[in-house]
Parts: sequence; C-alpha cells; structure tokens
Amino acid sequence: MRSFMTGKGLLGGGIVITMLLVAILAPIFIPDTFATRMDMRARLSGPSLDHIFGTDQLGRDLFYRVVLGAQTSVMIAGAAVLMSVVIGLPLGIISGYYGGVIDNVLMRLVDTLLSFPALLLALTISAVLGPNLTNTIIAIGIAFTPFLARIIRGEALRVAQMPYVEAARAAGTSDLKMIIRHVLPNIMPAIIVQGTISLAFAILAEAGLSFLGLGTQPPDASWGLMIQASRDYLDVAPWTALVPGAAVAITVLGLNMFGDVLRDVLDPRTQS
Amino acid sequence: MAYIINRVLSVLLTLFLISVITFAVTNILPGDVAMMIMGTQSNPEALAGLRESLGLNDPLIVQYGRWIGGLLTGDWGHSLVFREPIAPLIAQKVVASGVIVVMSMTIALLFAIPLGVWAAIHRDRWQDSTASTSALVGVSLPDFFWGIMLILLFARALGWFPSSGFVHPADDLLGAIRHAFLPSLALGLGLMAHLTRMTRSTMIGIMQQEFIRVARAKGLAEREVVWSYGLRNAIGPVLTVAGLQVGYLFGSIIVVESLFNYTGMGWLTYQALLNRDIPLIQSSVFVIAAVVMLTNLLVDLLYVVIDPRIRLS
Amino acid sequence: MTPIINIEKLRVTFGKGDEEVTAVKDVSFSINPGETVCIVGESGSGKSVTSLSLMRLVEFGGGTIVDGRMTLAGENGAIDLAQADADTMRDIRGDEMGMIFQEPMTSLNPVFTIERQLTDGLRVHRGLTGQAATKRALQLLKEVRIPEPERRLKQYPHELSGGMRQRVVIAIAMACHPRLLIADEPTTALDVTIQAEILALINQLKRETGMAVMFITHDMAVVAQIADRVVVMYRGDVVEEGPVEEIFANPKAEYTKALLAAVPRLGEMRGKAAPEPLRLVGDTAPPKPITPRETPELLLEVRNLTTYFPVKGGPLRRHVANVHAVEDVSFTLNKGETLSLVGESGCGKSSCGRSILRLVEPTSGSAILDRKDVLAASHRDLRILRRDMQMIFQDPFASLNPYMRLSAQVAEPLRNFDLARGSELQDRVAALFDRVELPRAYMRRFPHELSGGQRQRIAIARALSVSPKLIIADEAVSALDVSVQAQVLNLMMELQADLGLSFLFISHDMAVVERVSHNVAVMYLGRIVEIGPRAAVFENPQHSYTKSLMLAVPIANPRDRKQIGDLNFKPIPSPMHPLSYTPEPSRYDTVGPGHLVLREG
Amino acid sequence: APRIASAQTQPVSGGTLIWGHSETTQNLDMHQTGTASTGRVLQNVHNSIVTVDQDLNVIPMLAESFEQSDDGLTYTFRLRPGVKFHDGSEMTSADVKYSFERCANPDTGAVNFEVFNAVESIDTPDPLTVVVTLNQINAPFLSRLAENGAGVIMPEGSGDVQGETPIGAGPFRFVRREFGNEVELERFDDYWDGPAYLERVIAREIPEPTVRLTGLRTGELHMINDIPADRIGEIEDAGELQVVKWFPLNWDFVNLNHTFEPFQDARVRRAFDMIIDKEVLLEGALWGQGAVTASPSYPTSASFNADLVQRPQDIDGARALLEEAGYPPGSLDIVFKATTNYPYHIESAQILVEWFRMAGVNLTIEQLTWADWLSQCWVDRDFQMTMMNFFTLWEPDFLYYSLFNTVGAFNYRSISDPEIDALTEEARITVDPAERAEIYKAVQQRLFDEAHDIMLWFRNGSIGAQPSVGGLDTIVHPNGSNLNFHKVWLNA
Ligand SMILES: Nc1ncnc2c1ncn2[C@@H]1O[C@H](COP(=O)(O)OP(=O)(O)OP(=O)(O)O)[C@@H](O)[C@H]1O
Ligand SMILES: Nc1ncnc2c1ncn2[C@@H]1O[C@H](COP(=O)(O)OP(=O)(O)OP(=O)(O)O)[C@@H](O)[C@H]1O
Ligand SMILES: [Mg+2]
Ligand SMILES: [Mg+2]
Repeated sequence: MRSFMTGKGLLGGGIVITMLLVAILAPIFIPDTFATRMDMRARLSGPSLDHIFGTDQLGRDLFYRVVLGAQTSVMIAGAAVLMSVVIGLPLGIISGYYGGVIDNVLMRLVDTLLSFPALLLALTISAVLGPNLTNTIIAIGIAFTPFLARIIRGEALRVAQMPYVEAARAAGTSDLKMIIRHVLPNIMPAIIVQGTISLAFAILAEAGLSFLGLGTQPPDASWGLMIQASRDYLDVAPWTALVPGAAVAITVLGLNMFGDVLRDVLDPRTQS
Repeated sequence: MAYIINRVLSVLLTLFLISVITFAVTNILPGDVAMMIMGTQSNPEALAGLRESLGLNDPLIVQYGRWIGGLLTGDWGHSLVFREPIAPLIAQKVVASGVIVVMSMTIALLFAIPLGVWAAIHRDRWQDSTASTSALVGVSLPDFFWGIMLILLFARALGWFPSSGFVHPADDLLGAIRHAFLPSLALGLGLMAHLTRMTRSTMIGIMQQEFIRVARAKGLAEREVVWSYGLRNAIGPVLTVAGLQVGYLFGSIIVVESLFNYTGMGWLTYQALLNRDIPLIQSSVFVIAAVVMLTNLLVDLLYVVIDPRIRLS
Repeated sequence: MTPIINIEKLRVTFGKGDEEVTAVKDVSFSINPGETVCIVGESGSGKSVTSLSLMRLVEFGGGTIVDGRMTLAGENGAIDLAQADADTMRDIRGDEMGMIFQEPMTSLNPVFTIERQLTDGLRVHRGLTGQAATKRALQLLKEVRIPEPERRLKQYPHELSGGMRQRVVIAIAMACHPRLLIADEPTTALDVTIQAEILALINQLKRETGMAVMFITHDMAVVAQIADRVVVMYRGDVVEEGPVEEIFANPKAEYTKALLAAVPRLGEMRGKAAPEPLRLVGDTAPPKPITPRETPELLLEVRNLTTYFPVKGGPLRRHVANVHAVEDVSFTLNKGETLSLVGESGCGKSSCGRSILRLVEPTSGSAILDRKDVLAASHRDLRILRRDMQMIFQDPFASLNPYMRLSAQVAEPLRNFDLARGSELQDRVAALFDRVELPRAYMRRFPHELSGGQRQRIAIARALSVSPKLIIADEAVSALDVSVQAQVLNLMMELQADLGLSFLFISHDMAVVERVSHNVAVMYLGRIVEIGPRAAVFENPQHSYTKSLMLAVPIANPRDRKQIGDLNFKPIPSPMHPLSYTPEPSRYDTVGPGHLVLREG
Repeated sequence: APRIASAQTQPVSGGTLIWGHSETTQNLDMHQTGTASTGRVLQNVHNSIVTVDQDLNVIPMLAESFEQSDDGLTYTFRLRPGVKFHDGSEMTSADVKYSFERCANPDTGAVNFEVFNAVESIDTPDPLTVVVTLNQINAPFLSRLAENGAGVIMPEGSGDVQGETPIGAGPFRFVRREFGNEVELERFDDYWDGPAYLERVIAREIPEPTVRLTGLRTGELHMINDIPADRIGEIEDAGELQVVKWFPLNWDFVNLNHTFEPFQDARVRRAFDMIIDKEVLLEGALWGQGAVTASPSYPTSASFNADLVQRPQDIDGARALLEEAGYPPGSLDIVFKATTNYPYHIESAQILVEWFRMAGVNLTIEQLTWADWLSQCWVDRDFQMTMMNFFTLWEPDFLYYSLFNTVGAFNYRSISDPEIDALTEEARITVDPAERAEIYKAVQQRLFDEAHDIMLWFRNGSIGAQPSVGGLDTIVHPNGSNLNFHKVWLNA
C-alpha cells in the first residue's frame, strides 16, 4: 500500500472517497427537499452565512444542491461506465484474445461507432429514448462502449501474446480458464485506470447532455444540470456555475490522480 | 502503397456501415418532421397528407435506397424544416465548423506540445505538477463553462472579440477568424489539456529510450536532444491522439456552437435533431462521422510521412 | 604512462531520502591509452552506472555522483569529469569519449536517416555540414565495413539488420575519433557470428586509431578474447582488478573465483562421454555425469516437421507468402537424454519446439511421443498429451503471470488435469518447491518478489508438476547471470538424473550446449544441418555452417585467443518464400554413428 | 402600449440596423408559417389587406376602405391604388383573389385556411375592387383577416417562391437568409406608405439570452428583443441602453388533460388552481415581468372579463378539496411535461413541484424538446399536466373557439364542456359586437368556475436598444408580438 501514501495518492484517494461518501451519505442525512427548497427573497444571492455557497435563480441553496447532486452525478457516471465496461469487456476480450475474423468484424463495428462523436451518439440515443435518469445512463454507457472495447481489446491482445499465456496453454489451460485466470487479472489495472478516466468523462458528458436538456431532469440536482441552469446568470451570479463547476473539476481531478495511483497500487510488482 | 489502399478500402467499408447505422438510428427517433412543419397548427389529416407527400410512409429499405442513392449522385434532398437543399446547406456549415475545429486544434497543439514537453523534461518537479494540474483543471470543466467565461472576459469585459455569430471566410477572412476565435478557444482549452497530458506521457516514454542517450553521448545540446530527437518521435503518437480528438471536437461543437450561436455543423445537427428533420439528421450525422473518419485516415497517412517505419509494412 | 582516465572513489546514488539506493559504492580504476579494459560482473553490479557516470549521462537517468574524481587527461591538462560543467561535458561527449550501448535495436532514432545520425556529432564537434559531412559519414560506414555504404546513408534504422545497426552505432561513437571508447555490452543482443565480427571490428579500430576501450560485459568468454586488463565488479564495488591472464589463471577474490567456476568453457567437455553438472565454488562432491540408459528407449520421434507462418499482404491482406520457419526437420530423442537445438536467431529453434507442443500448428509432419502422434491428436487428446510434455521459456519474468501467487502458478497444471485437490494439491505444490530448492515460504509470493534464477526454478517446478516425460527448455537459462545459470543448469541435470526426464534444450550458447547435451542438432534457416552425438558435432563439425559457428564462439581462456580475421558480413538469407516455392527435402549423409550432415547443394 | 426610456431625436434616413432576434425563423411562406418568430420578421415584408389600430379596431391597410353588407354575408374591399410589390408589379384585385384563394386551398397548407371556410365566392369586378361573399355569417371574418397571415396579399403566382424568397408589399424587401444565422432586409423605396428610414435591417438569430445581451452591451447589436427577465431592472437602472417594455407579449396557462381521470372532476382542477400562487410563480419564473390574469382575453379588448379575480393560494383548502374528491395526500402521482423551448416553463415547473408536494401531490417533471412536446402533448394528447403559452389572440373567436370548443383545432386538453361549446358557436353568428363581447365574458366566467385550465399571466414584451436607435415607440405591432421597422431610424 506504500504507493498510496504519496501526496498524489492521498489527495486523489481522499477526493474520490470524500465524493463517494458525500454521494452515499448526503441523501441519508440531508432531506432531499433541502435541494429544492426555494426562497424567492434570496435569489441569486452570493455566498453568505445563510447560504455558504450562495443560491441559484430560484433561491435554492447551492450547498445542498451540490451535495445532494453528487449522488445523481456520481451514479449516472458510475452506472454508465459500469455499463460500458460490462458490454465492452466481453467484446474486447473476445476480439483481442481470439483475433481473426471475430476480431475483424467486431473492430470494424467499433471503428464505425467511434466515428460518431460520443456526445452526438449520446444525444441521439437520448433523443430516441427520451430524457430520464435510466436513459441518460444508457445513452452515455452506449456512447462510451466502443471506446472501452477498443482499449480492452488492445490490452487483451497484448496479454494474449505474453509468454505466461503460452506457458499456461502449454500447461493445458483451457480458453475459459485462461481468460479468467490470466487475461482478466492482467488487463484489470488498465480497465480500472481507464474506468476512472471514463468516469471523469461521463460526469462531463452528463453535464453536456443536461446543457442540451437531455440529461438529468429538474428539479433534481446534478452538477451538469446546475452548470447548465447557471448559464443565464453567469455574469451576475458567477458562483452558480463556479460551485458545481468546482465540484466537477475537483472530482475529475481526484479521479485522474486516483487512476494514476491505482495503476501502481494494483500492480503487485510495486507493492512491498 | 498497399497500406494506403488497405486503409482506403477499410474507410469505404466503414462509410457504408456508418450510413447504415445513421439511417437505422434516425428511423427509430420518436416524433416526426411533419409535426414540426405544422407546429401548433397540426391536425391528424393534414399530418397524414404531409407525411405521404414527404415519402415518410415508404418502406424503410426504399427510404434508405433513396437516401444513399441521392448521397452518391449528389442529390441530398431537402431539409424538411429549413426548406433548403441539404447539400449546399451542409457544405456551408462544414466550412463554418471546419474553421473552429482547425483553429481549436491549432491553438491546442500550439500550446500543448511545448507545455507537454516542458512538463516531461521536468518530470516530477514543480514545472511538471503545474503543467499537469492545470491540464487536469482544463479537462475537468465542460467546454460550455469555458465558453461562457470567455464570452464574459473577451467579449463583455474587454470587447476584443465578438460574442456570437459566424462570418464566412470567403466573405471576410479576418472577420471569420475573429468570430471563430472564442468558440475555438473554448474548445481548444479542454483539448489542449488533453494533448498536454498526452505529449507529456509520450515524451517521458521517449526520453527514456536508448537513442536519446546515444544522442547525448554524441555531445548534442540538450535543446536538440529534446526538441529534435525526442519530439520528432513523439509527434506521431500525439498527432494520432489529436486525430482521435477530432471526433470529440465534433461532439463538443454541438454544445459550443449553440452557445456562441455559431451556425456550423454542430448547431445544424442539433437543430435537425430537435426538429426531427430526418433527411437533415441523416446527412449531417453521416457527414460528421465521415469527416471524423477521414481526418483519422489523414492522420494515419500523415503518420506514414512522419514515421518511416510504417512505410514498409 | 599517464592513464587517459582515472577513476577514484566513485560513488553514485539514485533517488532521495528513504528511497536512496547506492548503485556504485566505491569504484576506482584507470585506463591507459591503447588499452582495453573489461568491466565484468553480474547484472546490477553497477557496470553501466559507472560508464554512464563517466559520460556524465547518469544524471539524466536520475542518478547523482555524490563522491569521487574522474580525471580525464587532455592536451591542456587534466579535467575532473565529476566536476565539469554541462558545456564542457557536451564538448567532451562524442569527441574525446564515444559510447556504444547494449541495444542495437533501440540505439538509433527510428525517424532519422542513418546519415543524419552520423553527421550530428560531426556538425557539433567538427563543424562539418553538407557535402563534407556526408563524405565523412560515408567514410565512417566504410570503416565499420558496412556493405553498400552509399545506400545505407539514406536508409532508416529499421531497414538495417541488427548487426548493421550495431555497426552504425559504432560508427557514430567513432565519428570524431575519440580517445576513449566506452562499449556497454555491445554484443549481448547479437548472434555469435555477428558478435565475433563486431569484436574484431572494435579491435581493429582500436589498433588503427590507438584509442582506449572500456568494454563492459558479463560474458567471461568475451573478456578472455579481448581484454588487456579486467575490472571485476560486485554489488557496486570493484572486488578485483588485474591483467586478463592473471585474473583467469589466478583469481583472488571469492567472487571472481565463483564467477569463473560457473562459466562453462567451450572444449572443457572434450573426451567426456556424458554431460556433467558444473562444479561450483563450495561444492564438495565431484559432479556426477548424466549417463544415458544402457538400452536407449525412444521417447520422441519427429519426422519431417514443417511449419510455415503465413505472410499477409496487399490491400486485401491476402496470404501472399510463407515464412518457412521449420523445414523438414526430423530427429529422435531418447528417454533420460538431452537433445540440444542450436543455431542463430531466427533459424527456427523456438518454432520447432512450439510446433512439437502444438503451441503453433505445424504445416505437416509428425511428432510421436510415446507412440502417440501429437500432431495428429484431436484437441481433447492433445490436452491429455500435454501432461507428458511441458515447456520452460526464456524469460523467467514474462513467463510467469505477475498477478498470480507462485503456489497457484505451480498448481495450475495439476488443477487443469484435476490431478489433485485441496490439501493434497497444497502438499504436492510444497513438495515441488522443495524439489527445486525454494523455501516453502515463497509459495505465497508474487513473481516479482523473486530473483531471476528463483523465477526460473518456479517455471521448472510448474513444468515438473504433472511429471512430464519431456521438457522443452527454450533458452531456459539465456537470460540469467552465469552463476545463476550454472545453478539452474545443475538443477535441471540433477532432475534428469533423478527422474529420467528428457530435455529438448534450445539454446544459442555453444558452451552451455556442450555442457548439457547428449546429442546436438544445429539448425540453419529452418533445417537441421547437422545432428549427432555431442562429441561428434563439437569435435568434428562437418557442415560449413557448423564450422563457422564453432569458429565464432569465443572461448573463456585468454591464452586461447582467436585471431578472427575481418569476417565478411554475410547476412542470413530470408526464410520468406512465395507461395509457389517448393523446398527440396532435407537429405543427409551419415558421417559417423548417429552423426548426420545435411547435403549441401 | 410601449413605454420608451430615452428621449427621441429627429428621424434620419439610412444605415443598417442589426437586430439580435431571440428566435430562429423557419418557413418563410407567410401563409404556411405558424411560428411567431417568422411572423415577427415578415411583418416588415408583407402588408395585409386590413389591420388593427392600437385599440384593436380593424382599420384599412392595403384596402383603402371596406364595407360589410347588412346581412353580414358580403364584404367589399376597395383597394389602394398604386401599391407596388417588391417584384415591381402593381397590386390589383387579382392579387387579392389569388392570395385569399391560396390561403383557403387546403393543399397550400396554410395555417389560417379556416378563416375562409364560409367563403362562397371572391369576385373582382374591377382591378381595385374585391367582393367576398360568405354562405353563412362569420362574425370574426374581418378581424381574422387583420390577424397574422390570413390577410396578407402576395403578387399573383408568387406562391411557389414565398417559402424561400418572400415577396410582398411591405416596407422592406427580403434580400437573403442564412438559415439559423441571419435574415437581411432592404428598404423598399416604392413602399405605398413612403419609404422606411433604415437602409437595411439584419436580423441575427441569437437564441441564447446571455449571448444576445452581451452582443447588445458590446455594441455588436443595435437592438435585441426579449431581454432576459432578470436583467431588465438592472439595465433600466444603468440607463446606458434604451429599454422598451410592453404589455402583453403573450399569456401562459397550466394545462390539465381532461381525459386523465382525476382531472375530470372539477374539484380536482379547482384544487390544483388553488395550489398555485400565480404572483409568486410569475416572480419566480419571469422575475415579475408580466401581470397575472384569470382570463386569456386581450386585456384591452372589449370582451375581456375584468371581474374575474385569481383564486388565492390555499394549500389547506386544496387538500380538503382533493380529499373530498377522493384523493387523499400521497394518492396522486402526476407527470408534468414542460418544454425546454421555454426555459421559464421549466423554472415554473420546479416551483410547482414544491407547492404540490405541500398539498400532498407528487409532481414529476419531464422535460421535452419542442418537437417532443408537439408530438406528445399537442398531437397525441399524451400528457397529464403541462404548460403552454400563446401569443395574445386578441380575436376572441380564434381564442375561445379553437382552444376551448370540443371540436376546436387547439383543444389539445380534450376539454368538452357543452356550455362553452354552445356559447362559442353562438358568438360566431352574433354580429353585434356588444352582444358578442358579453357572450365571451360568459365563456371566461365558465372557464374560471370550472378551472378547465389554470390561467397564469400575461407576459411583458421587452426590447433593448442602443441610444442611437430612434422611433422605437412605433416598433411594436398592436398584437404585441410583431415588430415593424418602418418608422425606426438610426442616428449616426
Ligand atoms: N535510473 C535508475 N534509478 C534507480 N536505480 C538505478 C537506475 N539505474 C540503475 N540503477 C540501479 O543501480 C544498480 C546498478 O545498475 P547498472 O545498470 O549499473 O547494472 P549493470 O551492472 O550494468 O547490470 P546489467 O548487466 O544488468 O546491465 C542496480 O541495482 C540498479 O537497480
Ligand atoms: N508467430 C509467427 N508468425 C510469423 N512468423 C514467425 C512467428 N514466429 C516465428 N516466426 C518467424 O519464423 C522464423 C523462426 O523463428 P523462431 O522464433 O523459431 O527462431 P529462433 O530460432 O527461436 O530465434 P531466436 O533465437 O531469436 O529465438 C523467424 O523468421 C521468425 O520471424
Ligand atoms: Mg548494464
Ligand atoms: Mg527463440
């Protein structure tokens, strides 16, 4: 665990854990009406003792909104990335491990999907399915899948050519066991690292969709939705964007650092 | 040569797949364009008539055939909402988006490469942390956030650049650049952050290579070792990633163009989607995907020029 | 005579604080003009760090010269390189001192032409540009005896073979006629024939220019062939220094003694019938020869084995040619014996071994293992057959899954064949650890927590777990330090004696092969060109290729220096042939009992 | 009427005015277009046969005069001589006949075709006379002609090009449009009412409010319509820009789908009405830029029922009413569909959610794009609760018949109230204006009592302009929606 104890590891891990705790615990301890409670007399008011992060255009407390919005943002991003991993993992592994015709067909398809900008894909899927939480997750998930499949394939291809895979094959290991015992553990770090980076992107993608009205639905709070709602008030009340913006930035920052450090931590070679 | 032919053939296949996917997806979109044309004046009978006359009642395969046939013969049909022929409409918007995509890419590369190299050669020191952290902040905020900030700073407070609109470069080149600057910068900031990280990690890998030591052992100045021996090798991978980011850019322009009221492909596609203008959605999505793919093809071919190793295989 | 370079009490560290490691503790030695000093020592002993410190390149890798002096004698007085500033060092590097690195494949910048890389130094130190620089570059290529030098100037590194690349690297280092050439394992990655050429080339250049050479290697045979003086390093310290004959004849330091004992020397086995373990320092009992059984019993019979790899090309990636990796190979292997497969890189040794295990699908032929044809077996039968034949690979690190505990890796074959479960499985794994002399405590470790030799023991334990009859050892000891190599070799021979194992031993190291084999097969371009009992092949080589191979092998004896002339650069022909090509069958002449030689035509 | 913030100067001729238009123009065919955004621009290209004055009386325009026969079935229009179209031709009765017939023809797809439903014949006895004969009384016929679109006169045979290059008889000639970017208009020197001051008007389409406002502040734009509601006060206070506000621009209401079981009970509808504090909602969604109303009638029109007063917010009363109707707290789960096309609808919805929660009703918002709203709510009538706004339909027949009659074209809530049906039918054939007004007042009363929809407010219109723009008092059409640049000028 030593490699976690670096400044970067502590900071990244700390941010990610804090965000997770906030996402999980906030809805338990803070009634969700706190995020939607309005005060028409205190609209767009700056940070103060009453509202430490200020209020939005409907006089809602930004602290509660950003804290309670963590759950939505983190959940959408997490579920979307999970979904893309669940679909992309078998695709990528089969492609990379078996190669040949399957690989050609799958990768041509993946290449094609990659030609559609992810946001455009998500936008179209959202438009097809309609805007709600589940569909937002599906849209982002599908949009991210080809990307992950591609990376997993590359990793699987690399691992499939490693001497230890050949050694295991010589030792009579079947394909299924090979994938479970050798391929998966060896590509897992890459997936996890890519996953954390994708999480960051998913948070931004949710923000982009919300900006276009297709992500989270009001009055629920999500960071993306908060930034989008703030756009008309930025010049008079910049904090309405800066507060959720900072939440996104810090989380993405933490995820990126966390991903970097995870890479080391997951590798038994760097543990001592 | 075989490599190039190979790439081109696979591009053609991918284009075909793109057209099928585009067509399939647009056909499961709910709502339809007849409704949009009639707006609040819609009634079932009028809608049915309009649908019939727009050919929306034909079997899908017929519609696909008609569309793809039209694409190939240059007859891209009419936008149902905009009531204009699609081909010239898209041609114009592609130019508009092309300007900001190229400009944002240029801005991004212009800053990202030196910054990334600088971070790499000062690896794990304050220079690196500074560059890496600011790069992270860059990627951590959505483009529209930057967009709004830039409008407030450059258009509102300083008044240096117009806050919105599009000018065709053929009409007024300087005006075109001025109008495209802020959207390009908004896009470029995130991209720059990304490319900086990429340049940094590539450069770190390359600076550990043996040939770098050999270059130093020759007595070359560090400047030359880094900027010539090192960077020449990093440029290929960085350009490849930059090429892949064109896809990301064409996604982001949807948001940024609507924000800046910059009427390019992103704006057009978004309008088409909002209005269920199926022919326009199909053609513009297809064009975006094709442009993204062709850019990558271009980068691949450029790579052949940059890296002699690819030439033989 | 004043030495060109005098190193005193050099101390180099990496990292800071808790993480600090001292790579070089206390190193002092000097090099005189015109002298070749070899630095030897096991991996990690600080050889490279010393040489990089001398060039002051070690700082770029994060190292710090914390102490010591490195005095370079010059026309205008001596300079302490340890204190020299960056500009001075830049002037010295590539001018006064040139350096050659270990990896010819990565020493050249892949995106610049050979010319550019050759002329950079000339431009910086001699101010040569344009025509003049090109002329000098051409001359340099001629000096290092590269065929078609004009064409090479315009080529890129990947268009050159490994041997040619290393020549270019030498040419770069020689560009400004340095007074000191530092060569850090310049031949380790090369085949013996090319190694011989490169060594001869360095020798010749040295004679022509009178420069001094600091030559780093871990190969004692190379040392014996080229050194004037030897510096022996061990864990960052110089443990012994002296003239080469003195070191070989009369080593003083314990480490040197152990090192020399572990080195197999070509010709040592002359007159001995059976392979014998090496006698290491500290061993008391004399080594027991591995005598074959009285009545030889056939284990493996390979007939007309042929393996082609398809080459895809053209826009549609059609099958346009084949790499003839294994071409009509036949041999037999008896129970309890070792057959070695030798030959240079790319000649098809590994492909042959992997074809027998069906890790690659052979094109034709048969491989009968205990009366069952492996190559004709169905997939189900093949799995069962694999219980009888196992493999050990070259790279002990890469052949172990970094994410799996060692016990699980050793147990894997047992679990695959469901030979043991639960506590029985654990007991058998523990017994295997005992067998390869690894502490049982290592069972819970991960591969990276072991040294190279220990890892190779794990690979051996894994191979042994299913009690195979045949083990194919593909370069199983090539990556190891000589002392470790000797231990692993001895272990393998011991197992053979105890368990009656048969080895197909794939190697390019003739001295090792001589030590371990009962029979030897020499491969060239996919074919066996000569096969026979070890003594017959080594003492009486018949095929022209075998002869040149034997000639090129350096001998670890400074009194037996080979005067290799200027060998002609002769690249090995490509094994790639168009689809229409039909090769001749291999026809052999019998020149002695069991000694067959490919008919040359 | 518009209120002007800055002092007026003498008109000057020339110059190009750049207008930051809040919406995107669509189909440019004035007959076919249904969007107010297009009408707002084409107002300058086309003239109607008749129009209305500030008090919404029908007055002549391209017709010099008009008269109605005593039986109310024949209308005779005497055309203004010498009116030129932009293509250079002179307007004759043939053009009028052509325009009316084109609009009436269902194949044209005109949005106002029903105006001509009762028309039996259109005769042109001479080049400057048009006689329209109806087969039954259609009291609102004239005013419907003065309404957007139906009364517009186009040159004969120009129908095919109207969609892309509209040709009319208005003060400005259409030059070009870059779709979604800008529309360029040029002064028409032969305009019958004298040439406009401005040389050129460029309407830049900038839907993003912040960007539009920034453009005005940096001087890139001379004027914008629809200043972001929250910013109006601040800009007025700063005094650097002219602000024109007028009342009303449009009106908003909350819709209840009458096919949805709970809303078939008037008590539930009334309870919902009581849950909403319209004043606070107006403040929350529009920063108070408007005035609440219990009636959708144009506030200055004769038929406006000024006696109606909004029900005050009474959450407890609403709870009781719901309880009585069989919906105790927690038993109603309602989806509120709001379109992102009107961001303030989304804001309103969010505020409503809070109040409804207090009243024990669980409201969930579903955001819809404009296309989805039209498809789901308007055509398929697949919604429970939604919100919409309409441009002030000052013509009461248009307003009440189409929106509230069982067979009305805009009755997407499926309201079916025999009393309203009877009243609106009756009004159609009632010629006497005073009598008609009384009927419509009764309709408003009934709508209020039954709470068929929940009326909210009239919203203010606003324009922001540089000090250099003159004549802004003339710019807003009496209907509150269209902008007319005929008498607007630009100081150098
Ligand atoms: N950049 C570095 N950072 C940290 N430690 C290093 C670095 N380079 C070398 N070392 C350490 O210094 C010691 C000496 O390394 P060096 O490369 O000189 O060994 P060597 O004798 O050349 O071995 P080999 O025969 O394997 O090349 C080793 O323990 C190595 O781990
Ligand atoms: N999987 C493969 N696909 C295509 N060609 C291959 C493959 N494996 C080996 N070859 C080619 O077959 C020939 C023989 O390779 P092989 O690995 O058997 O040589 P080797 O004698 O083991 O060499 P080395 O000493 O370098 O390990 C070479 O030309 C090699 O490039
Ligand atoms: Mg070394
Ligand atoms: Mg091999």
